[in-house]
Amino acid sequence: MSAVFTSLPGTALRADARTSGSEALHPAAGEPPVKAEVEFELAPCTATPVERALPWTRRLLDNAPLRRAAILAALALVWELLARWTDNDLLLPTFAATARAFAAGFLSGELLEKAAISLSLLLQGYVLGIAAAFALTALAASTRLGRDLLSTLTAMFNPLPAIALLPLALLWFGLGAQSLLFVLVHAVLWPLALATHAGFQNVPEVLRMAGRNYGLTGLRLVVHILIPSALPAILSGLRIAWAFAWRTLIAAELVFGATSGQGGLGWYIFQNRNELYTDRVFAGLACVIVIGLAIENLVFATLERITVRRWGVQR
Amino acid sequence: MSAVFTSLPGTALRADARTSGSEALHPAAGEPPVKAEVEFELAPCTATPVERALPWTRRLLDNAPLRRAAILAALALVWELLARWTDNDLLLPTFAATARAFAAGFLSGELLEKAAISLSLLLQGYVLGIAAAFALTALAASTRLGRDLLSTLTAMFNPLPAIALLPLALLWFGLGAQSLLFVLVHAVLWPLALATHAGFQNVPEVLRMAGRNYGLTGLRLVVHILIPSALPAILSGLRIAWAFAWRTLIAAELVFGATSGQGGLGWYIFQNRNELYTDRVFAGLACVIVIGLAIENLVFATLERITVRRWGVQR
Amino acid sequence: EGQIRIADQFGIVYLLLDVAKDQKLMEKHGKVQGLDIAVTQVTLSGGSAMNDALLSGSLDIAAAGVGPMLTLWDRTRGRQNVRGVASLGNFPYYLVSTNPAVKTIADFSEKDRIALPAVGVSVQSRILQMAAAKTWGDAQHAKLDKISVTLPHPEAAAAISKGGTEITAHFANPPFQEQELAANPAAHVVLKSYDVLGGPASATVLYTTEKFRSDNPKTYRAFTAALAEAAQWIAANPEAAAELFIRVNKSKVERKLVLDIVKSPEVQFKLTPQNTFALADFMHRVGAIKNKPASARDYFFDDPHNAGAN
Amino acid sequence: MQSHEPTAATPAPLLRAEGVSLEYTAGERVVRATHRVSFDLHPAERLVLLGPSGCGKSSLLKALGGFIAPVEGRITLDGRRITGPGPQRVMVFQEFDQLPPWKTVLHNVMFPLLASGQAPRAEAERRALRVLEQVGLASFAHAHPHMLSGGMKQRVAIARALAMQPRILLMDEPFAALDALTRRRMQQELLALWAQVRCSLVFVTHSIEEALVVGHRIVLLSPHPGRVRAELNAHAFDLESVGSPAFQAQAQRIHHLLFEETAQPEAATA
Amino acid sequence: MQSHEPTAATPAPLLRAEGVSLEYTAGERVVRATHRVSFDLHPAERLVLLGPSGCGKSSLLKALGGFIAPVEGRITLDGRRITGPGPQRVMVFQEFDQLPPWKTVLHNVMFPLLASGQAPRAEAERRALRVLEQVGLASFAHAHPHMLSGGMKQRVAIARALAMQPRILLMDEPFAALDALTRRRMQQELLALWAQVRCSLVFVTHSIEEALVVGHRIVLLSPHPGRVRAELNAHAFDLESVGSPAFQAQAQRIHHLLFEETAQPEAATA
Ligand SMILES: Nc1ncnc2c1ncn2[C@@H]1O[C@H](COP(=O)(O)OP(=O)(O)OP(=O)(O)O)[C@@H](O)[C@H]1O
Ligand SMILES: Nc1ncnc2c1ncn2[C@@H]1O[C@H](COP(=O)(O)OP(=O)(O)OP(=O)(O)O)[C@@H](O)[C@H]1O
Ligand SMILES: [Mg+2]
Ligand SMILES: [Mg+2]
Repeated sequence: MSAVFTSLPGTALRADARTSGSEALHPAAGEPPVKAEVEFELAPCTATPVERALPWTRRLLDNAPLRRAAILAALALVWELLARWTDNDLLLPTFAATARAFAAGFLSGELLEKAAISLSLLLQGYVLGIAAAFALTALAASTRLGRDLLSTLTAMFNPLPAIALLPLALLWFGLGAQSLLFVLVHAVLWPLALATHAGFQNVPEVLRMAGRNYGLTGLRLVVHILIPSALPAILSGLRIAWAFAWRTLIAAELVFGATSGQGGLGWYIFQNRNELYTDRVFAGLACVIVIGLAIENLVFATLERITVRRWGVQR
Repeated sequence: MSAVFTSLPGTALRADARTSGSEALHPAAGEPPVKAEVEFELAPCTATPVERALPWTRRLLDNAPLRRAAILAALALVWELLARWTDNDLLLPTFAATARAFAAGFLSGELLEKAAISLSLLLQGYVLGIAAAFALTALAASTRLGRDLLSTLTAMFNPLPAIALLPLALLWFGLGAQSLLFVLVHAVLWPLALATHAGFQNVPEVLRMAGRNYGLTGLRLVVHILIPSALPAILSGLRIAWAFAWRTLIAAELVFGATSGQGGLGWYIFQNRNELYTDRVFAGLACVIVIGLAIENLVFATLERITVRRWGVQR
Repeated sequence: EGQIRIADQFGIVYLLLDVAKDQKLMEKHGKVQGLDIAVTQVTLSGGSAMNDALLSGSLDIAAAGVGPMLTLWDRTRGRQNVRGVASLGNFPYYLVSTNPAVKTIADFSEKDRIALPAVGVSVQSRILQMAAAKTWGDAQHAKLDKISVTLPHPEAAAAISKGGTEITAHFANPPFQEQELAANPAAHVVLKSYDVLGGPASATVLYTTEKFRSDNPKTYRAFTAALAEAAQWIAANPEAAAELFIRVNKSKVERKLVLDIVKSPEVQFKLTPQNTFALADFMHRVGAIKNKPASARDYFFDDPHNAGAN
Repeated sequence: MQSHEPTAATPAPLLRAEGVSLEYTAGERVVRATHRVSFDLHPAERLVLLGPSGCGKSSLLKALGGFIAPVEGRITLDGRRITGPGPQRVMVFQEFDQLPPWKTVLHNVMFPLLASGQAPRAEAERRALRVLEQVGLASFAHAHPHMLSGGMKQRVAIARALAMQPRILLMDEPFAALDALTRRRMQQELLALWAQVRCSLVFVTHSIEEALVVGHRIVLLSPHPGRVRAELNAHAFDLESVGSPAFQAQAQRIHHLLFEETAQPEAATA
Repeated sequence: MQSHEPTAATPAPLLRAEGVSLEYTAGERVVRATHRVSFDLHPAERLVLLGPSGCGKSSLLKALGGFIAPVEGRITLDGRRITGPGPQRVMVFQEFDQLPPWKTVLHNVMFPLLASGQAPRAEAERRALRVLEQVGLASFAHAHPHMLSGGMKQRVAIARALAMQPRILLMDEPFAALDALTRRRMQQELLALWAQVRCSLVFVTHSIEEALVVGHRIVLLSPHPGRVRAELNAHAFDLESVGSPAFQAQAQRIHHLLFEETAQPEAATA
């Protein structure tokens, strides 16, 4: 604030230090025109938003579900053409054949049942994995030992394939759902912990300070400041973890097998693959895809809309 | 700036709108003490940083490699005890036995050779996957269709296990390294694209505007503004992708197998597992872990130190 | 005692177990011994998962190829002492090729690709090595490994049936080999496992730890008795057995294919292991197992039905 | 309506805002930032946007920069509608985080010169070092932005814009975070630069005095939503005339215009 | 050294900075922000830190807040060394991004009250709405921070701090982004609040006038690295005395103290 300049003699003195600048200040030839001064009496403003009529093409393009449907249709078409062109229905069935097998599996209830088994396992593993990831990252956020632990453990265990855990899982949990859960947690924990940790580290220092200022420490700081602020990173971690939980589940159901016909989608795929019903294999995979799309659009996109997008954190 | 208050009569008038505030301004009893005014003549400052002698315990704890080594030692100890306690060396060999097998494999050159084969494949797949991920996210960053494409494709393909791609890989790439690369790209592409996209969306709007202001658009904006700014998220994506590339490679070598004894670490593990040389299996896994730790500490941590940490983006 | 957890894998080779389980034969024979047996059946996807489960104590009876059983016997000797319980029957494995130039294994060229499950380790791979050893001598037993590729049966079967890939041969198992031969007119048999092993041979065997057998003698007896009854029943009722397989496994394979296999003269459902020693001897010769078995009775338990094991 | 000596033939304006309304849509809420704002910017003119907090000054500047599009009215540059940002209209933003944190101070200043292809590397570095000297940050040339104080960051942003020597310079409260002394030095530097390159300048400030010193002409905006309350001349004033009677009179006039406007709500809260 | 009428028995200070040096380590570089700064803050005293850009005002305030630890000297509160931040010392930061973007304006203001357990939800909401009214943002109570202008964000941060009614209020250039009018209103509100709760205040500003109006006592800092140049009294001045001869004299004195200090580098750049 240059308040004091007004009446300080020193100020005027200092100002001619830059005479070149001062000279140019006096309007002269070649200067911008000197216009009349105007004042407007302003009526109280009734600022109604302007109606904007968009052309229908634009409105069509603005419709996100429509655009996505178009993408899906295009993919289906490519698939169909590719399958027809390779003409090897044991390796790559057509889209139409897969759709038929999907419909049949759906109507007979078999696919639904298998999907339900897989989903229920998956959700359990996912939730457990999330809990473990948050425990680990919360620790890493508050102590240096936790940070070292996180970075060392993830670097060590994240690259390990599930089969590496098989002996341990069998020793501790035996055959069955618990071992599968163990493997699922392994799939969810590390990527989510990595993403969350990166998100935490990226929280603006001043937000962190504001939180600490109000007496938040440890877990409360994590819950009230770090998690909301790192939500975009966490969301991407959750998406990745979700996908990997699926991948792992499908693969692990083959290894751990099924107890008395209780197999899920992975088992369905495995069995049909062994019987060379490739269309059903693809129907099983399509089921995974459909669930993936549903979760993405119903859960993750919604979550994103009501949180980060609304907060203006993410565009 | 309240410069003009100084001489404006209106100002003084407005000020007594809050008489309660004004009254309290005059020092009175119970007021803070009125102290003497002081001025200091300041000698030119030769601000040498203060020497801070830290106690040796503190210095020891400040040594990151040491702390990590301690964690690793603790883990090894837990392993050894666990293995001795279960006493089932076909399922869980002791740390010592594994170390012996590792040393033997290392000295005979077998492990090194296998690791080299795996690493070379892995790196190729990783680089290809990164390129694909950046292409996809760059597209997503600049066009809405790209954004839809990214979110739809990742939601669809990310959950698919590698075996789902086996038939396609066989048809398109045949047996051998190319199919493995295809699967590796699948493992790297989606998580990296997701993480990078989340990072891009999180770039402060004003940085984006600054970039556009200087005429950066499309790819140049991505390279000069979005990528550096989203680097923490990208780094976490790279870490996750790296780990998943390993997992996938190991698993895929089992499924796709090896042509004419050219198998890598996955094959080494698979074969020894089939032959119940469990100590060698764990030596193979240990090799994965060692490579993981080396990459984490040599590549990723260094990358982090010379970029985001130095920039003060991440603590 | 009173509880048994059995693993099987996927396929018609495990028909004996399916029958025993479906007709509650184990429970029935348990009653005879005065025992209520609780049977748990788990389906796993491969030999090594099977071994891990058995060793971890999550499983009582495992079922896999002769090869994995021999390996496990070798490694656990003097410790858990895993040995064979019984055979699940004799099944032939065919090496099928679509390359008309290949009549015997000696005709394979550099351009051919033989698909196998687990090159160098699986039963099919061992048999191929034995055949190679017979053709070119023991030192050359791994000669064909160079053109072998590891590929799961379904994909290999798809490749042979429809062509379009580099794979020109597949050492399969039932029912894939039958499907391939039916689907592709160019597909023909190059080698049969029986020719290499010296006659009809046990393909898949059941095995367990010594501890289980000695701790649960009654359950063990009930189990083998149930298997024996199941074998008789299948021999007597092949049609019903085929139906049962389709029902129990919720299989969608054509009934005719199943029936053809069950009825095939090359397939026998019996408990007594047959022609396993040749393989064991070969594996010892090439160093895959360290202990040299004197006869098949070394790696099968001393049970009445194993008396004639060879 | 008051009016002073109108000039006869004014040359074509460089930049024209005609009835510009700006709106933000956030979920269901539509916030109108400015309402039908019109003004002209002539070549080499220094225009100041002055108004209370939240009246839409930053929004208007962003619209001139081409970052947001008006929902009503139009903004033209040389008669052509503005469709996006460009290096000829360089902007200094109000936010502290406008400096890419991964570049040192020096590279931050060089960056736009290189990115817009305006200067080769050596020349860019020379120019960057010179402007950094001008804003008093030469010794921090190799520091990263997170090592700077708020005011220092803003000075780097100013240096970056000055180094570009654009046709139109858009500055959003560039000196708000600076102390009296630094601020005056920056004003001097700005005016000196203007005297050299004679670019057009749109300058947002909330200081009446600064508006009079920096501007040729002042566009006075009403409180939220921003509308043009008055257009006043300030070409007669410079740093030397601060405190002169004419200066004081004009300052007072602006003050009254702002006061009048807000007397109602003020009374309500007081 | 000048000194005015010294007082005899001063009560024990609430907050004491004794020879505080602050440093930042960035890689190999060590930047010294302040050098052996000492001052006292008494209960109900309003202390102003005044100094040029980059002299370490923000750093000093953060040290008082307990966010950074001095490398030399010590800071004590009630005689006890400060080990970390606490809700009794509430800080208004200089940065615009100090508001959690996931909370509405209202919840932003309520948050510290709830987090520190100072008020139940209903009471917190009541208090929050009242201070929002005071800073003129009642109508934006349900907006998210990204929908606010820079000045509005700072006002929310101020409201948040005022609602807390802490023992010590630490404010870092809180009014820098505000226009003349809003700024004066905020000054009034601050002084009114002070009169009610009589908390201690440490106020960073770069405006000499504001320092005189707001402060009882002014700690004048030298340019980088910050050292105490002088401690001056301002308890005699308030909003009404702006422009009085005594006020002008003190302002001029401060101006000279700052000038003198920087005459050398200034001449070099000009
Ligand atoms: N991203 C946004 N989303 C919604 N509303 C916004 C956004 N940015 C600004 N606004 C609204 O637009 C109006 C004008 O904001 P703007 O930032 O242009 O004000 P300003 O004049 O620059 O104020 P200040 O002097 O405080 O910086 C404000 O009422 C604000 O609430
Ligand atoms: N995070 C940091 N890392 C390194 N140096 C820093 C950091 N923050 C501030 N500094 C340095 O410390 C000194 C004082 O900074 P500080 O922010 O305290 O200044 P200030 O008085 O608040 O300035 P302003 O009025 O511009 O906000 C500056 O020289 C700055 O370069
Ligand atoms: Mg603004
Ligand atoms: Mg500061």
